Amino acid sequence: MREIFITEHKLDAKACTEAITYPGAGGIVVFVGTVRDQTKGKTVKHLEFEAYEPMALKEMKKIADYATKHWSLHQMVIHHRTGLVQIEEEAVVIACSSAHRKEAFEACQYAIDTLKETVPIWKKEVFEDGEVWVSAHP
Amino acid sequence: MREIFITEHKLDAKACTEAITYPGAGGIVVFVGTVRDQTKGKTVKHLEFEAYEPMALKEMKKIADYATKHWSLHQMVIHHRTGLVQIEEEAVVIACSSAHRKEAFEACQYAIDTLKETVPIWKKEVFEDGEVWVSAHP
Amino acid sequence: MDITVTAFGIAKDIIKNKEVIISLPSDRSVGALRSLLSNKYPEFEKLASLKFAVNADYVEDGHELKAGDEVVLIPPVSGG
Amino acid sequence: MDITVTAFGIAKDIIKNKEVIISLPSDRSVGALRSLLSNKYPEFEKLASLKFAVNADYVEDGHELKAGDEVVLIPPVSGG
Repeated sequence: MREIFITEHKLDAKACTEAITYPGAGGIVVFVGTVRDQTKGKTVKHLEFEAYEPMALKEMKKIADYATKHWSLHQMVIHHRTGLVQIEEEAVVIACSSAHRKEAFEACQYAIDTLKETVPIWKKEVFEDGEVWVSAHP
Repeated sequence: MREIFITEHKLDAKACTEAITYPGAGGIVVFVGTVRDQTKGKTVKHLEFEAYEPMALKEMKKIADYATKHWSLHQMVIHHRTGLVQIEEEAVVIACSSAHRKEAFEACQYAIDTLKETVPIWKKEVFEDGEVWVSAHP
Repeated sequence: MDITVTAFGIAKDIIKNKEVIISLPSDRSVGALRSLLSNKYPEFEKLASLKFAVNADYVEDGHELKAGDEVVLIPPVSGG
Repeated sequence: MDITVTAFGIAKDIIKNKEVIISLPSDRSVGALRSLLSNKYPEFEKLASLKFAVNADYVEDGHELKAGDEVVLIPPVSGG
């Protein structure tokens, strides 16, 4: 089972974990990316995520395809949020289940590392006195 | 914040994740160990976990102390269940949060690997036709 | 050939629009489009990277554009 | 010196009890206790490992036992 989506609604890490629990699971690893309140000492009010959605879903699917095959995962979930996200809220949840925990750890780490490199989603940090597209400039 | 306990009640991975979410978190990694329905092709009815509780808590605390320090974690939770645990139910939940995800992944993997080596908790698989203490014999 | 280019993130701020139509001369490569855009919007030179997607896949500068292609500017991504 | 030894997991099944009292001779080391237990319960030899905890800490065979110590048999653990 694979479940990949992008939503403007709050993510639910618990639903993700339950979605990938199955009777043969030996290990479930979940990564939750939350919104930080500080960047280089500046206080972030909130974040805004924008996605080029058809391509973002395609790239997320590529990640899930590779991870599922390479680490023999049983199930994998990638949920990403867009729109306005408050501090401490979840921006991304990735969950992997497999018969052995080592594979689930490696797959989950690969998925978040690759998502941050290839999936066309952009994060804007909104401060009291302005806003910045994260990572845009060197 | 650290929260370490052993309980006979159902674990709640969501509560764990929420417990360690904080405004400065960049990454939360959660490991959930669930009960498998099969061992070497035999169908497991359910499991029973037994703990030498004062020492198990002490060893779990050692793991959390080391991981928190070594990977500069902000928060860490280790919950282990004892007693009768049904298939697909959670036997252990470990959650780590830190400013950077790499640390959270490494700490979480260290914690479950070490828990399985040092913490005095024993798992008995109950089959239709008998029962076996896991890993007891070479 | 006229190409409609769609922009996201900071690229949208740079072109001050969601879309811009660029007239390509005889060279219809992505590289040619990149040069035209950089001339028109010097701010693109300051980005850490600028990739192009055609029909929802990353393409290299040598890729030849065709009429009707969905061309999208991909500034440095920052999801997760 | 009499030592009360507590057992968990398969060790409890082997001694058919939660606790057993072992009389230690002049050698009061954990290693001496291990030998006495192995003689009395040969099943212990078949385990993948057998560790000892004294007052809730792992100890080596050279460790000297004292009256009142909480001694616990730790067969191979399998938590998680």
